[in-house]
Amino acid sequence: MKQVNVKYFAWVRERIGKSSERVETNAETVRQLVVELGEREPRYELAFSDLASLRVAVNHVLADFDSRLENGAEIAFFPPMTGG
Amino acid sequence: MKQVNVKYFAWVRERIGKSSERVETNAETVRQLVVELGEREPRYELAFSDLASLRVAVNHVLADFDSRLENGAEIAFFPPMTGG
Amino acid sequence: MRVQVQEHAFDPGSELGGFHAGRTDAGALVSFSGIVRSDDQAPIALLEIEHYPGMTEKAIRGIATEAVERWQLMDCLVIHRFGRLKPGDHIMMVATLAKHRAEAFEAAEFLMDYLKSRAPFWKREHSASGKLWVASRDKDEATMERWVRQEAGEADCG
Amino acid sequence: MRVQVQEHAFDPGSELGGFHAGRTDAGALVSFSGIVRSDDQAPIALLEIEHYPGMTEKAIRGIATEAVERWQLMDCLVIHRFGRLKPGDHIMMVATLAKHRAEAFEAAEFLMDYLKSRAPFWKREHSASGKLWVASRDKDEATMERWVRQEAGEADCG
Repeated sequence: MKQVNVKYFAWVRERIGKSSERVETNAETVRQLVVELGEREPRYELAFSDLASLRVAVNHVLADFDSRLENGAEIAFFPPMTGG
Repeated sequence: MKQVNVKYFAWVRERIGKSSERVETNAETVRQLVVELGEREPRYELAFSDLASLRVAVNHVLADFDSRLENGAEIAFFPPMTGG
Repeated sequence: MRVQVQEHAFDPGSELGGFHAGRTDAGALVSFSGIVRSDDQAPIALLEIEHYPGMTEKAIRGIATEAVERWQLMDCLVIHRFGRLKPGDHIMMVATLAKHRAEAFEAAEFLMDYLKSRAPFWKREHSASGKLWVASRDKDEATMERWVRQEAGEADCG
Repeated sequence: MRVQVQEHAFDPGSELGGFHAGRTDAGALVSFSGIVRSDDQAPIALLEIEHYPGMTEKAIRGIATEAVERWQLMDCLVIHRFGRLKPGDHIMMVATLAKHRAEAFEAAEFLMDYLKSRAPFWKREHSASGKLWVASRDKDEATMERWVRQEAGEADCG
């Protein structure tokens, strides 16, 4: 069992209703974590319903949904960025 | 017989030894004026020896050596510009 | 190199004043600043900018370092605000100092493209009709791609 | 639109400060400034800039007007010094204000390319080895050509 720190930003944060949480999981990849969270509650399923419109960062670096999930990692989910 | 006001800049001015002069001429084009001046004195011939390295402005607008010469015009000869 | 992610306002002119400071080895200074725009057709009351505190400055610092190396910049400045801004406010600025103008311009455009589509900022417009997250434009992501392609091209040519 | 051809020094930061001044319809401000550069290998004591008083301002005003129309700029600033400058001094600057960043960047680069190869300025470097007129670079003339080609291309596409 791993523990990861999960963060949500912008409308992902609003849909899920919190900005961060600690998650216990057996997921091997970010994608598996998304599936696991989606099975928990409808608000997660809704927030993660279109992965193409989501971005993920692992330990503060933009990453792929197939990235491996390491114990203690910080995983952040958010919409495409709109800075500048 | 026309009268034109001729100006020289940068090394063209230095080779000819003056920055402007009034010239009486029968030249029909800028190119004919260049030939006429070159026949006057060696320093003009030297200054105008390579037309490819010269630029000309007629009445404050970059022009062609084949531009027509009008009475009262201001003709300026100078090297390629190096502003900015 | 200076990177600032801040809530308070800044003045691009003043920031630029200290940036170059009497060096004699640089020939070109380019600056860009983005301003909160409010269309007359759909006026906005304020622009809210959310960011990812742990990641933002680190990410920008990384890309600024890449720009300095790639275009041999003599200096580089990035400022980006978060929080609540009003129309006419400066959102962010970049400045690049290089030997020649081509490098300074390219590096500034590269930094801008990066900030638009890769730095963790999200904008939300507040207007009479409510709050609306600004959608990313596919064009911004595509624009970012050109820098990758260019680098790949350079590698091909040795 | 403001065009200044002047002998006295200027500070790009201060000039930029007054340039945008609280407008809410513009989203992008680009500035470029050129600095007198002195290489350690061949240091220069000063840079002398000659210009064509009757033509310079008129010519720059013409090209600035063209830039405003072509990129729908909300404002445009060009300052260019003449006379004697020392290493580290700002030679000139351009600033462009537009709705989006692509227009602001392109217009600024267009103005710079123009000033490099079409505005009547001539530089002479003073150094330990004497005075030397700076040679124009074929590259600068070629760079200017791209704007003509681009315009022709647009016309072809209707």
